[in-house]
This record gives sequence, C-alpha cells and structure tokens, in this order.
Amino acid sequence: MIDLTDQPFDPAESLRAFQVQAAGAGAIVSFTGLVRPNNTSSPVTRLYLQAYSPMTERGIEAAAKDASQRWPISHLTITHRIGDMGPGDPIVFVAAASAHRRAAFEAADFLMDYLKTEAIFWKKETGPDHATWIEPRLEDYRDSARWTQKEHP
Amino acid sequence: MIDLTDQPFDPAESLRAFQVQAAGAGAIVSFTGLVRPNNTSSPVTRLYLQAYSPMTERGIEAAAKDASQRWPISHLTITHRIGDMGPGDPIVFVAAASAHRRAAFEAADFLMDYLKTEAIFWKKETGPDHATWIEPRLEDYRDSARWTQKEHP
Amino acid sequence: MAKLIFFGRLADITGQTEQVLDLPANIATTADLRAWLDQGHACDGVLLETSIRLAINNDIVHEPADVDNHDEIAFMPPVGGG
Amino acid sequence: MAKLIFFGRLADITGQTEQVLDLPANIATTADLRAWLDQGHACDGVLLETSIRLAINNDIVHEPADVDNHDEIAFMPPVGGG
Repeated sequence: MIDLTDQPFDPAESLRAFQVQAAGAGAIVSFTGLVRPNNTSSPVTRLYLQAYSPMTERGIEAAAKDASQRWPISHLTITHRIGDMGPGDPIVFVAAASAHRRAAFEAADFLMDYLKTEAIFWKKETGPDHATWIEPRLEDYRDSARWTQKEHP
Repeated sequence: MIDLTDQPFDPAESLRAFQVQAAGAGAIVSFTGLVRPNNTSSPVTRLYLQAYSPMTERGIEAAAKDASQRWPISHLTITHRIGDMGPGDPIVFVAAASAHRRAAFEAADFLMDYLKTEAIFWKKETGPDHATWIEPRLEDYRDSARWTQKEHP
Repeated sequence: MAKLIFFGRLADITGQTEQVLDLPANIATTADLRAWLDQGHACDGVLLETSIRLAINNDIVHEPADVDNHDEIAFMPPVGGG
Repeated sequence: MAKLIFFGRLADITGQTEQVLDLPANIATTADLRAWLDQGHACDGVLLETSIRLAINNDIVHEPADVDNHDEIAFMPPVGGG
C-alpha cells in the first residue's frame, strides 16, 4: 500500500495492480507526478530525492490513515521514488478507490497536498547551470491548508 | 483524445499512452470508472450503455474544450465505453495533464461531472431480478452545479 | 418519411427503438408529435414529460419546434454516462 | 557517541551528511547543539533558523529539548516531496 523505492517504477503497472485490488469500488482516481524537463527558468537534467526512514514512511502511513477516516475509500496506494531521477521519470503515484467518485478525488488530492508540503523528503534539482534544493512554494502550503480550514462535509 | 468504443479497453494501457503524450507535464490525474458488481440493494450482472452519435461525441468535445479554457492543461484524454459490459469492466477513463497539479485535478473532476450528468448516454442495469434504466442522482446534479455556481479562481 | 428514435426507457415503453414512417399532415410541431405518439403507443403521458427532450436531426431543440416529414427526431430521457 | 545527520541543503552548508562524535559535556540541549555546530561549521546562523527542525532518534522534538551523547540527531530543513 505504501512503497518508498529507489528503483524506477511504472505508473501504468501500478494502476493495473490497483484496479485488481480495488475491483468492485467503481471509482478510481490516480495522480502521477513526473520529473519535469525544466523549471520556470532553466532545463532540469536530474532530480534527487532524499527521505529519512522510518520517519518518512510513518508520516505517509499516518496521512493515509487520516484520508481513510475522512472519506469512504476502499483502497489506497502510494508509491514514492527516492534517489536519482531524470526528466520524465515517475516520482510519485497515488491512487484512491471508492464507491463515490468525489471521495476518490478528494482523498487523492489531500494525499498529494500532504506529500508536497509535509512528507519528509528533500529534493535537489540539477541543471546545466544550477543545483538547487527545492522547498515547497507558497502555493503548495496554501493548497495544503485547505484541508484544515474547512471540515469535510 | 476522445474515444467512444463498443470494445473493452484497459485503463492501465490508456494511462501508459497518455503519459508518453503528456511527457513534460509534471502532473497527471486520471479517473477510471468500473462497473460495480452491485447497486445499493442488489447484484448487477450487466450494464448496457447507449449513445447518440455524433451528438454524444460533439458534447464531449465541447466539454473538453471548455476544460482546456478553464484550466492550464496540456493534454486531455477521454475514453468511454458503450454497449454491453459486465462487473469490473472499465466504463470510462479520463486523464488530464498539466504543469500544475490542481489544474489536473480540477479538469478531471469537471469532466467527470459533465460525463455523469450532461453527456448523451443512457444506462441500463440488469441483475437477477431487475432491469432498470439509471438516471443521474440528485448528488450527481449537485456535483455538476459546482462548476457554474463559482467562477474558477 | 420521418425517422423516430426512442432512447433509454422510452424504447421499453414504446416497444421500439426506431420507427420510420410518414408523419400525418396534421403533425406540424413537436407538441403535435408528442401528443400523437403518446396516444398511439399508449404511453400514458410519458412522451409529454418535460424531462424528455427532443432532438431534430441530431440537435436538441427548444420546443415547440416545427417538424418535417424528412426529419430524424429523437426522444431523449435524462442523460448520464460514466 | 552521538550521530548527527544533515538533510537537504544543510549537507551542502556543513560539508557533510553525517557526523559521529562525542558531544562536549557542556552541550545539554538542542539550543546548545545548534549554537555549537553553527559556529563549528561556520554556518553563519543557518543552523539557528527556526525553519530548521530537529529530530532526536527519528522523532521531531519541541525545542529546546535535552540531547544525549547516544542520540541520533537530525537537522531538517523544510520538507516536501511529490
């Protein structure tokens, strides 16, 4: 259900496996994050992701449990890469299954906000003329705050 | 980009193909709808979906265009089954790609609301002791109304 | 000849999915057509329901609309896929 | 011996990702440790920033917290994956 891996993975195969597990759910929402070939101003040739085990896994597990309590989801899966990646490589795959399509959308959205701003990862982006540690943007923190400002209906 | 088909399709392969097309986008959100093995009260053995071509395709194309104008999405794909299906069979696959994860989530969510309540389809559910034409629920119309009540920020 | 199409539950109610026929001369509008077919198929008012929309030649029309003996006219109950 | 871990940009700034050493006797709290390391690594105040959180033995602590010569102490800049 939760997988932190330093090996490349294939989101299509993750979705296939999830669909088998979640048979009967009716609605599956997935999010795939890929390494972008450039940032706002320059090419990106490499992305490095660092975690702190087992704190990282524990945090993701707690967020998954939180999502399961907020929404009636039958299944969840989260795969997150660590280590060195290149442009186009999958970084993260999150999928949520439910009998209710809104629950699946919201749970996946919520988990992505957690992963972007609270999950214990550090990210370094390297290009031909830069090597920068990336921290969440204001926009990411704002997205994440949506889930505490309002109660789920 | 928009496919109405009376043949079974594989959402994992749809995601794989979409990820190739959308390389460089960064964020991909997908929705998969599957035939549920039961409704609220009884087993479902068969689902039949009817369309009215080319009105159905025209409507979906207009919704896709609307989504592309509301959100900065780089790629969209919509596959919708028609004809006879059994439990667990994929009915619909929608994917949206963007540099911005919220845009991808909202566009996919919006398109699913369109497909559920406005797309030109009729659905008949058959079980051991029933055969019922299914129309959208109040909840579906309410979800769909979200997009006209508020302007996108 | 006009072509009539009955979608969804209307096919069960009228007993047919399509019907090709000459419209009688006194059927000039969608309102005339609904009333005539509802009675002819003994639909008990179902074809008069405002939730049933009509499309003429693949476009949903505002009613009452004129109908012509060469039209394809579809009777469409509330739609929804996914 | 204590084990210090520097995550993200702090590894670039301190020049090391891990450091195993005996803490001097006068280093009793996280505040003492931050000040001592910031000076020792010439970090110019970076290790004093409140946005840098500390974890002791894999749990983030409220500071100031006591540090012990057997602890694993991690210096964590703002996090974020995905």
